[in-house]
Amino acid sequence: MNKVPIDEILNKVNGIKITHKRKTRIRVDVDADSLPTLLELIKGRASYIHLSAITCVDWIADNQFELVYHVWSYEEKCLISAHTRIDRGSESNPAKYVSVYDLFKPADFFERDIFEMYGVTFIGSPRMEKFILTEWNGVPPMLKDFDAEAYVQETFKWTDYNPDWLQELTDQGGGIAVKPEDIRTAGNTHNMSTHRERDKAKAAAVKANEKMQGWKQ
Amino acid sequence: MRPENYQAVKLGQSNEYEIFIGPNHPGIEGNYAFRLMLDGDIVVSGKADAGYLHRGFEKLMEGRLWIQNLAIVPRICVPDPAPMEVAYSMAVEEIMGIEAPIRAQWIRTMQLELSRVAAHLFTFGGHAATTGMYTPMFWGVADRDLVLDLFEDFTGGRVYSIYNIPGGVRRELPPEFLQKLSNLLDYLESRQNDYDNLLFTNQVFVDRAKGCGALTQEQALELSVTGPNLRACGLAYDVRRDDPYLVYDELEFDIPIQTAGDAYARILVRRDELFQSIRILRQIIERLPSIKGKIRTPIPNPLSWNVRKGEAYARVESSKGELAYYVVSDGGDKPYRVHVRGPSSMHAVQTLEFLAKGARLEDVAQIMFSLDACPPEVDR
Amino acid sequence: MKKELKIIQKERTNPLAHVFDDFISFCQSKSLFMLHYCTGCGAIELPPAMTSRFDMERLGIQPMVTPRQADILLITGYVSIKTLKRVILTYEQMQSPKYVIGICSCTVNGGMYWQSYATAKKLNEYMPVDVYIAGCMPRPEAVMEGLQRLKDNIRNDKKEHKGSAWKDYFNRYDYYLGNQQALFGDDWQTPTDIIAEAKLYDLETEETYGKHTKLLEKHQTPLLPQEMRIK
Amino acid sequence: MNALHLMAELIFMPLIAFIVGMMMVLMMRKIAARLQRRIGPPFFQPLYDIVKLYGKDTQISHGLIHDIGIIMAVGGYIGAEILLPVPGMEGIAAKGGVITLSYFLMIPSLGMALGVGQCANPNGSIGISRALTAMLAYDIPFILVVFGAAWHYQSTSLIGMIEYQQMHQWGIVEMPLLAIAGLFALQGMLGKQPFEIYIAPAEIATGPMVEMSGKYMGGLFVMQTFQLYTAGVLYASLFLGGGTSFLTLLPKAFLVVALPMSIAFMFPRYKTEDVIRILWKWPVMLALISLAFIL
Amino acid sequence: MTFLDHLFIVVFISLIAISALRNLRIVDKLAPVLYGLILIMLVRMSSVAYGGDVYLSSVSLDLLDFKMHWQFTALSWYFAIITVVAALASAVFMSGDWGRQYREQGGNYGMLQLALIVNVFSMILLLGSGDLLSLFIGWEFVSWASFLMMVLSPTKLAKKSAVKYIVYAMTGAMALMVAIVMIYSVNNSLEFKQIGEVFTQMSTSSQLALVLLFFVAFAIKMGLLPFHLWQAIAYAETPGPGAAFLGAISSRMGMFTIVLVIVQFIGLGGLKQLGISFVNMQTLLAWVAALTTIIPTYIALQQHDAKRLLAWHGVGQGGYMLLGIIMFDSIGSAGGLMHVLNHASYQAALFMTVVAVMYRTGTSDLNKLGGLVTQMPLTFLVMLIGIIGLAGLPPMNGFVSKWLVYRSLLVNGQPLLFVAAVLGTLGTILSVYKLIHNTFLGQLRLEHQNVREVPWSMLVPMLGLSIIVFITGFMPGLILPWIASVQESVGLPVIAHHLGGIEYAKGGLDMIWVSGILFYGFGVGALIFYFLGGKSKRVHQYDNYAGGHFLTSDVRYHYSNNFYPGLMHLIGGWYRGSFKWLENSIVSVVSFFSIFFENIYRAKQPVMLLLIGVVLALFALYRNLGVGA
Repeated sequence: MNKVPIDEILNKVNGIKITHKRKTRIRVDVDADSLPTLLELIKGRASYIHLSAITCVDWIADNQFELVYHVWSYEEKCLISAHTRIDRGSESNPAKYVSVYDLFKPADFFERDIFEMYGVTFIGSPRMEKFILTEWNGVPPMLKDFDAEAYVQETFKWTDYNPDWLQELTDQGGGIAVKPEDIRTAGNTHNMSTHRERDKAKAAAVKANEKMQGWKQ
Repeated sequence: MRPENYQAVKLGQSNEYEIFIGPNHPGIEGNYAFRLMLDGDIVVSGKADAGYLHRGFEKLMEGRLWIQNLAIVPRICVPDPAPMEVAYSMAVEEIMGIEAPIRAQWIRTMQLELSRVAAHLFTFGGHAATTGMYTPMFWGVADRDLVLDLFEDFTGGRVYSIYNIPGGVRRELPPEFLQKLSNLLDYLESRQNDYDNLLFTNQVFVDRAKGCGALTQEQALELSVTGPNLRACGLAYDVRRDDPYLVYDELEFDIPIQTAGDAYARILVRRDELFQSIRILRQIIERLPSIKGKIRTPIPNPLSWNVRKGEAYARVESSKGELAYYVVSDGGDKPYRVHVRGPSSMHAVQTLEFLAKGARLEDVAQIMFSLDACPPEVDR
Repeated sequence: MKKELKIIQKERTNPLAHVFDDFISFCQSKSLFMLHYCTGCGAIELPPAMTSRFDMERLGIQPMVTPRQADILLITGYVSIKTLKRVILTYEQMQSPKYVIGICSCTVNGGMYWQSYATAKKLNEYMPVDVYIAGCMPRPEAVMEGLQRLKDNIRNDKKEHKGSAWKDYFNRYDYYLGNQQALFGDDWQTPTDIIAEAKLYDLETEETYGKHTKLLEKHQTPLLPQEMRIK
Repeated sequence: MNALHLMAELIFMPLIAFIVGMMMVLMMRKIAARLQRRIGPPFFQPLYDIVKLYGKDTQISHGLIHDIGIIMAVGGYIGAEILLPVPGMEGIAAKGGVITLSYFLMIPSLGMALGVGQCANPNGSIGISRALTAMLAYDIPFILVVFGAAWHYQSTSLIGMIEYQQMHQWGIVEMPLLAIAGLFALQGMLGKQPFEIYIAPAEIATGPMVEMSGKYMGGLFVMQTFQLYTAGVLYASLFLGGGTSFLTLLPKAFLVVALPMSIAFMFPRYKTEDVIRILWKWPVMLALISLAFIL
Repeated sequence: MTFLDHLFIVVFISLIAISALRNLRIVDKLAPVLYGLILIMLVRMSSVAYGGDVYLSSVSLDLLDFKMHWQFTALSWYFAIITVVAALASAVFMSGDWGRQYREQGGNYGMLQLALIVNVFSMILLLGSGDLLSLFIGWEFVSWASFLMMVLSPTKLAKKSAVKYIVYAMTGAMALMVAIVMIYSVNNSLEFKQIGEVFTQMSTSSQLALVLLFFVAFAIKMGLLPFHLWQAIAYAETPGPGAAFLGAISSRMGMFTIVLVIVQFIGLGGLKQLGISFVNMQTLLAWVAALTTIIPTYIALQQHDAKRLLAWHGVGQGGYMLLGIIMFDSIGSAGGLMHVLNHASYQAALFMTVVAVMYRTGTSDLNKLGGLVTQMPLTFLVMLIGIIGLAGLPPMNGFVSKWLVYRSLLVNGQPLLFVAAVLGTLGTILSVYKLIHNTFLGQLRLEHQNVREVPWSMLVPMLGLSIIVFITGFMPGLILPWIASVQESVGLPVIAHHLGGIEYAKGGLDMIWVSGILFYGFGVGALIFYFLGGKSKRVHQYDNYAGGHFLTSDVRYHYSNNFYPGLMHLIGGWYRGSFKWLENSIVSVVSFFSIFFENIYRAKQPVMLLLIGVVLALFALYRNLGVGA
């Protein structure tokens, strides 16, 4: 059988952008509309039968989800990562995309995973139901606007480590003078996105500590 | 759980009943559940129920520094943690555009193969225990402990080594280490006969395992089965050879295959792979002393390290199958997105459900263990 | 724990009764069945502790399959909320005296998953914990050491009341139930009937009841055992 | 037989069985430990386990039949021990015989089956269904063995059989094939691998024991001690000449129990139908050949 | 007027009274009283069961040149007392609430009462027969009486199986008649004792034919292999206590005649001389008996309808009776004979428990029940005692008779028969456990949460029967004198017995000791359980191990269907293969015949008329044949 170069097949898809990253990696960017066509083409014509993964990336700044389909060919020994972007949707109108379950059976797992982690509904996927998070009632947790740390601080009281002997030490002026949670509430650390802010907070803590030391002297 | 769950519901006329395998059940690997509808002892349908080990790894990683994440990645698969850190490091290196020094790559390869040996030794016992034979479990786990001792010796950690960092490995091998490794390999090879007699050629075990949970190659490909499970169906596919990473293209090793695709074929593939790993390790012992050089490419201060924008898909062959990390960076000091593609997420859900249908209750646990599924890879 | 345990001590006039009790607690410390339930990654260090190299059976510890048979519940690592419900059910299904061992740092305060939305942080808010074995993960030696500590506690239970943490669950059921309700919602109910059990075995105190148990009584579907009846 | 002797038998026969049985349990666990390169439990471990289980503070019951099942299981074995003659205590045993005894041995199974059934757990019910199927499997060779022995010794009384063997030769010498068939049946009767289908933790979570807690489980542990003792002594009486004193009887009984135990930890379990197939093939064939010689 | 005449009169008056009053409510009270009266009449004759003289009836009929007369031997008395007790229990059972419900559901209650008394009447007539002709008449009556009871059920299957039954019964009657004619043709006499004389005069082939004809006739009634296919379904479809009565005793009339004719007059010598090389008639019959214990038992194992399961066991247990009696020694025949009574007692009790469960839940499908023990504890107790008896475990009476049979097989050196018998017992244990598990144990269905124990009118006969099961097991010496008299009267070696069991040179049986040891064991077990362990707490069935899951009410957590899958993987193919093939072939033959009969019997009303008519027609037939001979 004559081997058709993969680029030739890929170029049949409208608006495709092909990047050869290295010998075994090809990145392609396509429109959301033509992605199923692309997958069908590379599966049917170029032996890309192994769906390695489907990844969803939440580009909140662009208000878009990026879906990445990693497909491998056992014969060509090459991995095509097909990137596409879909609208991020909103709470009332969640994002939708078409399922590739009829092409790749494992899509069932990945699409269900994306459904519960990001809230993207895949039309035609056999089991659009919760799987891992069956007992989770909040928003899909992987969304960038779900702040896990804030949720944790709210839900769990986990930092109250106050044994009596330590309390005595603190009362006598030893131990940790400024408690981390004081700084946390003051600096609202869990919203800090960079380490620099965190450093600032740390510096504040050190300063406070020094103050305490000074007071003691 | 909720009061309404206990209110009267009229049951249907069906004679099928339910059996819950897991999460608290010796027939399940780890904290995972498999819900069976049975008629007599024939499974009418099975439904995987995951999420008991869900920690939101991918979310956690988005909230931590690039270097911090190395501490949590191995925890995604407990019995075989080394491929996790290697894959993550490789992905980050690819985004960064750096490459680990050649000596570090050899050491990583050694770490991976040792981890594979440990994982396979662990699996034999688990598989045998599902058929009621506990002695291989005792032997296998004890022999695995010797491998863990070596891990402790050169990484400092028994189970979770956290040995890799993007750009290389954390520290140089201790003196005399290769000699110890060589001794261990001798010991493991000397145990081959015992294991063969006890387990692999044990007639009762062979009877139980043959024909149990058989997959054809087409079915396996359709379900994206990878790793030893795919090789047991007759397809000689191995990421180590077909998508080479580290120094595997310089090493000589065979890819053992079986054609039956059943539980017995799978455990035989693992057995052969164990000895291939020993073969690889012997080559490493031979060549590593001659490879001199650094073990780390310098990277910026990890606490204020902004990885440049980009994405990478790194694949390695773990003991369970194809493990992949998809890492996206937006140029910040934390990953923008990390997606873990655990091999077991394919094996423990769809493949297991597929194989369980029509199987006997006696075989369900064996099918699960023969697939060597690792539930945390599903849950993450 | 903020409060001292209140141990209900009955007057025993028979001098032999103490000998008998001591013998039973001696046997209890010598024979421990642990539940085969791998809740988290720490479970990977249990097989080495059980098998040939460290051999837990020489301490009289052996694995058991169902909660009914077991004495020790080993919480081996982080508990996700989904697991925590099962762990609580499993704990309630176990028969007293029962012991909980929190293995790994994650059971102490969430460990390295402190910022995870899916894992519970402090185990002793939901059930009384006898021994914590910190570490990530603790080595088999540490596990054995912890079990040895538990055995000592059980052995000295009559003198120092160390090994009776399980009574706390009945004595202060309202507290534990309250924490469970806070996490799982107000209409949380297990099929086990802890209050009836506390009544039957004289383990109730005034802290067994409270606003949380009231809430439970209000919404629950009562699951009373079916009694034999002739007419 | 005077009243004192009767009382002594009623009390001491089960007691001896219990103590010897505990030692057999210990031996079983030690053998397992040795094969698995371990040290194994301390000497009093079986006792600790049983006392601990009976000393549990709380335990659940699924209803009266659950309780009665355990009582029947333990009680049936206590009755069986009294019918099993041992040196110096064979007054009551003379009232029964080997057929009565083999029927007595079914009572504990039935009791356990009832108790487990009341637990309303399908794991337990599957376990019982498998246990009864296994009983069907091992009882055929067992009954052939009993038949052969009874025919050979011209007696259905175990006392008569022992007397015959003491006067002539041991049964194992005169009927080696039957003795081997008996060993097969014994392995099935003790429910050890490869015939361990009804416990099968990985499949049905220990089957019948699934809902047993505290004294219920303790009852099953006591039952296990009786089971091992009965198997050992019965086989020793049928084929190894019994014993004129405990010093000669007990080593034989321990040897008989040790043999299947050493095999057990080297094999997985068969599926149910394979158990029947195996037990109806080899031991039955051996027993029939042997019967052809005897009759 | 002898006592026997009194008995006949009382029975006949009962028949008239019940048939006259059958549609009035008074029959509820009257029927048990009448059966009680019959029982008293029988008890008056009990001296015959303790070695007394045979009771002869003063009535006799002259027919042609032949005098037809009736008599009651120990054998007759033994079967009669079983019959009457079973009838009494059934009558009490159906007299109260069960009957009311049966009427409400549109059943013809009067006909059921009538059918019962007709059955009793015809059986007493048969049991009292004094010669071959009265035997034949009684035989016909019994066949048609059973048919009368079977057709009462309105289901199509019941009708079909009843027709199937009557075809079999007619075949059997023909065989019997031919056999009688053969005897008559030799000696022109129909006295019983002629059989033995005639038999010795016959050629071997005629002997063989005679034995086979008799055996076929009796085997059909008893449901022995290969004529076992009609019985179970026909009995199972019979309404309520009717099934209990039929299952308990009706088919044992075959056993009675086998003892009466084959055992008594042809004897061991007669059977042994027939046959080639090592297969003689005795071996053949023994193997028929052994296969009868095995095959129906394993068919029962597959049933998922409780009544059908029990009915198949009824067929299977017949094998033990034959197996015992065919050994012709004192213990074996005692076991076989004793099993008739034992089987009747527990089988009636078991059928009644199933009917009681149906009364409350409306189904006897084992897959639709479960967990009823808390709701119906006394019914459970009766079933428990019944299944222990049926399985033949100590201390119930089934153990005694089976022990005797085993002992006999052992003494006679029959290892394969022994294994076959054990195989049957084990199959019985498996299947009765399934019965009790699926009905009373396991998870209670929510729709059965308000089920209550059945009323006393139903409980009393069940409990009474289970007391019989226990007492005769505990003290078999109460029954053994009757057995010994029977053995004496039919010329078998007589068993040496005492109150606790039997004495036998190489190991006897003393049930008082055995039960005593067992109860001692239970007592010690209970002491250990209640005093060494602490209190236990009752829990709800949802508080159960489910792998850590929460059991909820929408989960079916009860294992019932295909209860022995492991065994079925191995032997399931045989059911589909040989059994089904055999059954299908026989059924097709039967249905071929039944095309004719169905047309005749479609009209249900004049059943009694038909019965009489057919008997008369047979007489005519007989006369023609007789003249021809």
